Amino acid sequence: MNELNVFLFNTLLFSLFFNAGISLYGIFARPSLIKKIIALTIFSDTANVLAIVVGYRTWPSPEQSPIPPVITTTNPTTEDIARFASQAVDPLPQALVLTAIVIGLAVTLFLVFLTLQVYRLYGTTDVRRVAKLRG
Amino acid sequence: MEELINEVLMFLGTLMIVVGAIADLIGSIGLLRFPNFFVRLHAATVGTIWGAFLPLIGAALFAAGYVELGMYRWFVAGGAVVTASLILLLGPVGSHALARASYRSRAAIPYPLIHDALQEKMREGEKK
Amino acid sequence: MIELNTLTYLFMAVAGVVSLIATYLTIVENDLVKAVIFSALQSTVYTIIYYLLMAPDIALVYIPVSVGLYPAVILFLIKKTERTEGDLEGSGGDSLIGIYLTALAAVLIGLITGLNAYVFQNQPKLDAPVGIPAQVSNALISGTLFFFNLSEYLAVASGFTLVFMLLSIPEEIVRSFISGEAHE
Amino acid sequence: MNPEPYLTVIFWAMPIYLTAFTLYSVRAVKGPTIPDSVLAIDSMSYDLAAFITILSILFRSPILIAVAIVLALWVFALDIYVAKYLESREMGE
Repeated sequence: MNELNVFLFNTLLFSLFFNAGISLYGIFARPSLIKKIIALTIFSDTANVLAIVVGYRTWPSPEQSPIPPVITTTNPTTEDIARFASQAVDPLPQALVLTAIVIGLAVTLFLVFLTLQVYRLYGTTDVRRVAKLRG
Repeated sequence: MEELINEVLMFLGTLMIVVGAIADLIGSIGLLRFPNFFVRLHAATVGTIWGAFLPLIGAALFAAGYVELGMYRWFVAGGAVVTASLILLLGPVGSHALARASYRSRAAIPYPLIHDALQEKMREGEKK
Repeated sequence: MIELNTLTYLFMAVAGVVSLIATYLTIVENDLVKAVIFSALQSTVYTIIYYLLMAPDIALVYIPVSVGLYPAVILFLIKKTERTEGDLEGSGGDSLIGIYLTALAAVLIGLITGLNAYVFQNQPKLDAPVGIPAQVSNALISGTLFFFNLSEYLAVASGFTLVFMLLSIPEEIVRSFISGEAHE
Repeated sequence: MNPEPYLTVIFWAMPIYLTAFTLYSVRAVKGPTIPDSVLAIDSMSYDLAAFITILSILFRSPILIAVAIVLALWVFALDIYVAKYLESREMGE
């Protein structure tokens, strides 16, 4: 039963790496600027998911799933914290990815308005034609 | 008496969740097999209301009866009821707006068509 | 007997495969609005992966950003600029994918089966059994080199056909086209 | 009054949801026209919201409920954006 779990988790990792590869191809090879922005968002999302996957842990027991890194009791006793430490997922990558997503949104918005400006000046968002017009 | 109520709640919740799962499957099969977009809207409503609203109410009942951590089962039940009421409000509005937009912009064509009553109404509207 | 953890890993695997298909279609699609819809689908699947990896706060932030705002902003951009994407010039690009895939094939197989493998691994090594054999029933194929040659052949063939097509255009048509472009 | 039999019944209802989601995503990927894929994503996400709530009961961690509410709301917004884009392209342009 365990190697089935390993195989399924590997499929998730495999598809994440392949996503990153495909979106990199999309950023470089596709001519339209808008397609490049979409590929860039997918690439940054995949990187964030990979960061979260690093923080995941094995299940304490086949029935008891790992719990999210949030202590729900107000003043936790040491026993609470011990149980929490034995079950919870690693909170550190989650904190980092939180800011990464928001900053990714800001960068994408900036890119969108840059592309709009390119369209206004050159009348096209196709990178090859933009390169021809010496502007 | 307390035990009985929890037992009944859990039974009802499980029943609703299972019925919701089957309705969800039926909705998705319907979405695949129907000929064009406008007929698929029927399958989508089956999938959304029977497949999402009902299991959420079932989950609320089940959580109310399931004495997992005394205080938190009401938190779960409340969350499920809120989501259920939201889906009840948002589902139809969303698909209605989508259907209206795709008809007027002809993004989806009602292909196997016998008689289009809406076309006449729109033409009369334009004549006025 | 299936346990809760195998079920969760199964959900993760299916979500990964669906996101893979959605990403591939997003990149390959020419009509940008469909690409945006596929990226919305891909973001929903990523929300589920975040949820299954026990990161509710990330999912809470990720949904409005990726399912809410990205499609809205990019649809706004598409409305203001062009809707379809120019098609690729040379068809040589596909064979480049061939080279890319054969280079990484060993690693990807290794990732799935859990054996260790190297990038650009030509033939099976002692500690890395994943690899293409040197010969197939005494016909020499020398490992992955066979596939590299194949893709290289395709790339060069498409490049040369393009060049010969350009050369075969009669002179006056080209001259009028160039002078035509000068006035543009 | 042990919750065991009900939990196992719900546990075996989960794969049905999984097949439903794959069929939805098949329609979303295959959908010939844009409204088809948007409709498939729309109804898939509402069912995902229900699925998340049930899964958080199975996982016995109640903090995960909030994701379902936000998902249901924002997918509705996606629906409205696409409808607005389709409509205004025809009328406004």
